[in-house]
Amino acid sequence: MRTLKYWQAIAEGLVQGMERDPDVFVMGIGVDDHKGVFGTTGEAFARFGPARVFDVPIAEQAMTGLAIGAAAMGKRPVVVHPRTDFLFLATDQMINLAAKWRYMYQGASEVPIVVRSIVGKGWGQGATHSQSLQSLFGHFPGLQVVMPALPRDAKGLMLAALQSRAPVVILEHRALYETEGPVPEAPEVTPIGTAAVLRPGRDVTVVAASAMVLEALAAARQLEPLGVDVEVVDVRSARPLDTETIVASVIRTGRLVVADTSWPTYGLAAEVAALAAERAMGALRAPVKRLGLADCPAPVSLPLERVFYPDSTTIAAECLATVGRAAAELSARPVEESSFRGPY
Amino acid sequence: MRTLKYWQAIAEGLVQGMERDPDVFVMGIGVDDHKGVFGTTGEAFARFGPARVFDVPIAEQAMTGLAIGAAAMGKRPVVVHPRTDFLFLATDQMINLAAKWRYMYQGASEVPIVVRSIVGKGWGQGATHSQSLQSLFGHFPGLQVVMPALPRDAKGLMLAALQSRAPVVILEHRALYETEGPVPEAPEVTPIGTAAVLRPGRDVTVVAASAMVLEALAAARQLEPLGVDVEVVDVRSARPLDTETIVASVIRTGRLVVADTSWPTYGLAAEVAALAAERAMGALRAPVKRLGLADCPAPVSLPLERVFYPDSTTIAAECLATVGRAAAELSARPVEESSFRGPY
Amino acid sequence: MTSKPAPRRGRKRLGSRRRQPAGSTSPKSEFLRRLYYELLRVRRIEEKLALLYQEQEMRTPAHFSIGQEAVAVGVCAALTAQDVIYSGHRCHAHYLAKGGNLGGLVAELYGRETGCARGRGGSVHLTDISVGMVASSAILAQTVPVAVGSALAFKMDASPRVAVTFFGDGAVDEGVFYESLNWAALKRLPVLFVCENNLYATHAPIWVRQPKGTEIYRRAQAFGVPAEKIDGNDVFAVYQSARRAVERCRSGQGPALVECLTYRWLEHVGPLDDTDRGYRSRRELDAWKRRDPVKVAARQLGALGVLTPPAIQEFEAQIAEEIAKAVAEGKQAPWPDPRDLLRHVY
Amino acid sequence: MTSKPAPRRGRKRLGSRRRQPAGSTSPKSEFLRRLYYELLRVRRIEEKLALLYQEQEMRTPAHFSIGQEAVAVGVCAALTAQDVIYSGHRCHAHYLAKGGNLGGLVAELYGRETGCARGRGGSVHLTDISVGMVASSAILAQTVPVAVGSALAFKMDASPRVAVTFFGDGAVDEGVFYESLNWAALKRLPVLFVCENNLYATHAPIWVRQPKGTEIYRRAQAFGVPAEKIDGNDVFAVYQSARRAVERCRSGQGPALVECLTYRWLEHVGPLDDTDRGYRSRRELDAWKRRDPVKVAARQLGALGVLTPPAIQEFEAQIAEEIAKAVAEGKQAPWPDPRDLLRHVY
Ligand SMILES: Cc1ncc(C[n+]2csc(CCOP(=O)(O)OP(=O)(O)O)c2C)c(N)n1
Ligand SMILES: Cc1ncc(C[n+]2csc(CCOP(=O)(O)OP(=O)(O)O)c2C)c(N)n1
Ligand SMILES: [Mg+2]
Ligand SMILES: [Mg+2]
Repeated sequence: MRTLKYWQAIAEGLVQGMERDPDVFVMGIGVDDHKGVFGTTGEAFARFGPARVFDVPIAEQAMTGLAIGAAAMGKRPVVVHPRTDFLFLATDQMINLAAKWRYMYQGASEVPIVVRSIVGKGWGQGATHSQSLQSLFGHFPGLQVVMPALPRDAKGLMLAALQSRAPVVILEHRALYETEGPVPEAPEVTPIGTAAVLRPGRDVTVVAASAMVLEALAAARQLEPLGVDVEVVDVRSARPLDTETIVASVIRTGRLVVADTSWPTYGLAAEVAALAAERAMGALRAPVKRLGLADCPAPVSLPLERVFYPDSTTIAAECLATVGRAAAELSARPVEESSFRGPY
Repeated sequence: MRTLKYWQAIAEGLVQGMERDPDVFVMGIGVDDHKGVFGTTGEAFARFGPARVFDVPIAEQAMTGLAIGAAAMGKRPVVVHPRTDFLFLATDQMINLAAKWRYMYQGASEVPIVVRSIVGKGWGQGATHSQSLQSLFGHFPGLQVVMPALPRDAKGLMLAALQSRAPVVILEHRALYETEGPVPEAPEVTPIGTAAVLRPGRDVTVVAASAMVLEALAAARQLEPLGVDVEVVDVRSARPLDTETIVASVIRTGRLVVADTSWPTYGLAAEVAALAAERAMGALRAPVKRLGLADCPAPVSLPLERVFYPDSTTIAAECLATVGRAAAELSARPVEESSFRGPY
Repeated sequence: MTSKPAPRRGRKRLGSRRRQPAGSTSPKSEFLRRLYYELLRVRRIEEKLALLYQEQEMRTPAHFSIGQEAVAVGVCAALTAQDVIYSGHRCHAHYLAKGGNLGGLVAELYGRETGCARGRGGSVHLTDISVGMVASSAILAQTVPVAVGSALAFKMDASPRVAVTFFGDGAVDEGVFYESLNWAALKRLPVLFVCENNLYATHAPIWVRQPKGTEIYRRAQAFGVPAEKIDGNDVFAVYQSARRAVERCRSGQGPALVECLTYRWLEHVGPLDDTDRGYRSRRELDAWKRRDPVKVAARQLGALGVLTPPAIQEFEAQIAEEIAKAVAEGKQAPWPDPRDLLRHVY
Repeated sequence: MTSKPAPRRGRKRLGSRRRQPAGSTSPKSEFLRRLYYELLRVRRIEEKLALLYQEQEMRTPAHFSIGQEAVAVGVCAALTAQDVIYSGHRCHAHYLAKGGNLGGLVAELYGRETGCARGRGGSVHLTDISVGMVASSAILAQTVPVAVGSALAFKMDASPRVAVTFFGDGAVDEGVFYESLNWAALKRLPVLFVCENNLYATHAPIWVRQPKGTEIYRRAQAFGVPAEKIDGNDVFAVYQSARRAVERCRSGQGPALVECLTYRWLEHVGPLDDTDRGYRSRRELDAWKRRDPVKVAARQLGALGVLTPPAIQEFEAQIAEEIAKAVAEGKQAPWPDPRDLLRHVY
């Protein structure tokens, strides 16, 4: 299969979704400019023009309301936010209206909007350009929340979102944009609400989301030579969460580490740990461990960013701990010098 | 000790806090009208007048920003929302600014605002007048979130909030407003971040929040004749959560039921269950159970409201299950006819 | 699958539910009588609902529009069944004036499965897609941008449909209102903003919330939205203004705003008088009652020779019958089945 | 305990960091020279930072103000050290013009412990409480209501202090801006809204976001906020307008807005030219460069006989020295200790 970068997969999914359904349109800051939201909307703009891909006033709340009102008339609006943090301005429309619409009006109409947003990380993104809101949106019945980690799911979940009856939040991760992977050319949907076991393993389950999936896979590789066999589960959807797949894996391995892109407290890591406590308790052979952001807002300075974000080594250390071994056995992974050039 | 109603305790805490600190002022919809936010601001208005208790334009986002800007200049604003659901409009200011302020500017200044809001329940409050946002606000470092259940803590936590250096969210519960309990006359603080074991018990721990605390106590009474001894822990603060008290209780009883006023998924119930999975796993003798709202927006119609909200009987049934007994042993608690008259 | 609202075409016109009693019979006078009929009908329904509300069997906070009906009726008379409307918490009159099913409203207030939102939405979440009443909601100003979005869809489809948003002077305090004005004007969208300025939000008079000397309609003008302020208690004035605005919208000239000055007779939420609570005076209410939109319309039409006392009596009888039936049915209607609690969540 | 900002009283006036070179010596001309000095200083600092930024050692998205400095300098010259300012993402110039510590800015960009936010905030979260630069933030329009809140505190304390909020034409799209105008006018608060209209938000020209024919300052007027639009590249015009507005504020007459027309020379974020990207033209930039605020000011003062080429040269030398020192120190400054990661969370 040919490979695509994550951003290319998003772009392709969007274009195929727009081909399929003439009611899809895209609006957001800079969707039609030369950068095209880091490359993800440029092709759609080139193909479908300003009637279906257009720039907007910077008014996140109204934009979301507009999307809802257009959706109620049969459109399928895709709203794009260059940073997930801006969504706080849209939470009333998303949670108090879109999420509840079908229920409050009991199916009289539906508002299948798609809200795309990008989670920032590193290079001094700082406290308000780096947040990932899966647990916030996941808490409310009526929304679907997806978090693609691999390029194929970036495309597949985009296509799924464009066909869902529910309002869907897509949380993309900026740190994944340049990662590559196989992506089918056909418009293959990744079903919303399904997790994926990306690597089977016997000893410990790592349930991970978004960018942490790649860290989990790296951790699994780090642990291979030490004889610890890690199963990596990519949640893919934060709501609905694929509880069957997660619980089955935990029951198989008897050990659970959860690695999320947000804070553990009241986070996705808490939800997954709670699932284990409810439904896999008898099988657990070690305490569950949650990993996520350090318990502070995101700092800017590099040495602080380095300790703020968990990585594969942190995950590997916790996996070792669940089998009663010491993190000291791990050789430190060299800090990778990224080719990234600012200002982001 | 004399007894007060919950709303009276709030009113008294507010007045004593305002006496103590001339920088405290109160703003919000209707804080100065004849209803005085269900009685909680009337006395403060009578005592301190319109200079310190005043009505506002209906603009939740700006109001929160104003509070922050006044706090940065040394004031202690108390912002009041008649329903917690309106806070979605203020999440950007609360989470992207107030919560992060001290950290982002590294202590150069602080913005100790107090955000009071009331959680609605029943009598057809419906989907957007009934939400409780503890897990949403609890997820973000930099905020404190309290949820008084008893009148004494309604006062004590109000006083604590007015002395905290952090921005504090107080989630009051409308269904508790007419409940009564002993309240000290002195301005005694309930320390933020401390849970309370309201009833010691041997067999099962019920960790409950806000209105569910009263249901948990009722469940404990229902189970007494059946020989099941329930320990009831009132979380009181959702952030910081008193993990020591919670974990110690779970380790003591070996069983855990969590009862929250919001949805279990990504909720406070998840966080508490996760704590048990991380720190009390070895002691657990039964799967953890989470209780909260049914997984849909709040309906209006009475027969639906009745099944939407868990109550003491639901809690009691789950407690029985943790000790391997059947809910059938419970005699149904009669539906209490409330003396409440609409429209709320 | 999205349900595209496909409003019933050719639904009966305003007031045509029954044959009209005689009087002048030109199409114009027929139309004027229908306006009056509709106005009277909304008034009588709300009065009845307010009465029944006191039995404490409608467990849903209800905001009555008594005194303000001319806005809903006048504006909706300027719309076709294909046009859509949105409203806020005070939405019964808008729902009814757009042709929303009465039985569906009554049953909704009683929390029944036959309610327009099947007892899930309550008084503040009315919908009747078949007549273009898309949604009302309980969060202030929330449906304002939503109406703009529907207008965006109409414009994208080159459809002649128009979207209307009804909101109060309190919603004007919210920032999203201005975001919406800006957007509508920028994209020249066929949306009509109808501000029902009843001088109060809850118990706060407008001067506690908006600077003295400023005008809501002038704010709209600053965004390039043509706007005027009119007597909201004169159903014919409302109709005329709305008609001009809707024509503008339909002909692709973009949005408009109509600020309708009016007054709420009952308490903010609930069925009672509240002039003894201190925030407004009996005097003020009485002055406004002298400008009762129903009586004003009757006087105007009487003077034109278009409406006679017997005609009014016949209207009253028809309306009373319709209401009695809807109430009887609503009270008897089945409750939602608790097993359906989770229906219509994704 | 809250830290009440207690701005250093009697801090040195603008440009007085060094003895000024001769020329006309009246207080007025002295003041005018100081304005020029400040303008030149902000320009040279930003130029140097933009150059250094290309070394990829400042890991923080930075929005340079080159071309727009006259707004910051002109407004801050009308303020006292007790007055406070707030800004958004494009905040270096505001921080500097208000007297913010240069070393603190440079070190912040380098992510060092000696930065004004100790490396936790970065380019978009500047603060120097000692001079009344309270906060800048990266969310559009976020600090607009915050400034209004500080003004509310001043009014409650009957203090003569004034709060200023700097924001762009893009922030004007956000609803909270109007909520803030409404509030400020309603309560007659001593707050000055300064809109730096540089005709673009990111890559979107203003006409893509705001209806043609509308004016930002007129929107403010519709809320009862006195407002005017001025040449934002003329530091003296800005100063005059700001001074009048600040006097209004200080004398209890309420808020004002100044819309300053100006232009950004560099890309939206980052240190480079971007006229080859298609969203704006080299021609347009060149036209604006002919109205370079620094050169305009030099010409004006030269014509008045207040500023001589040798004086400018001496200014340049002083500034270069100050910058060199700050940069050297910033690059050498200690990094935050990772063990302090959780400091200053509650
Ligand atoms: C966002 C939000 N804030 C506050 C409220 C509480 N609230 C309900 S109705 C109302 C007053 C509305 O006033 P107005 O818009 O003038 O409508 P009216 O009731 O006068 O018809 C308020 C403040 C709300 N529903 N939503
Ligand atoms: C709420 C929010 N939405 C979007 C953004 C992304 N963003 C950052 S700067 C900018 C443009 C700002 O334009 P303007 O206010 O005119 O300031 P300028 O950059 O021109 O100085 C945008 C859209 C943001 N930071 N915050
Ligand atoms: Mg009103
Ligand atoms: Mg700009």
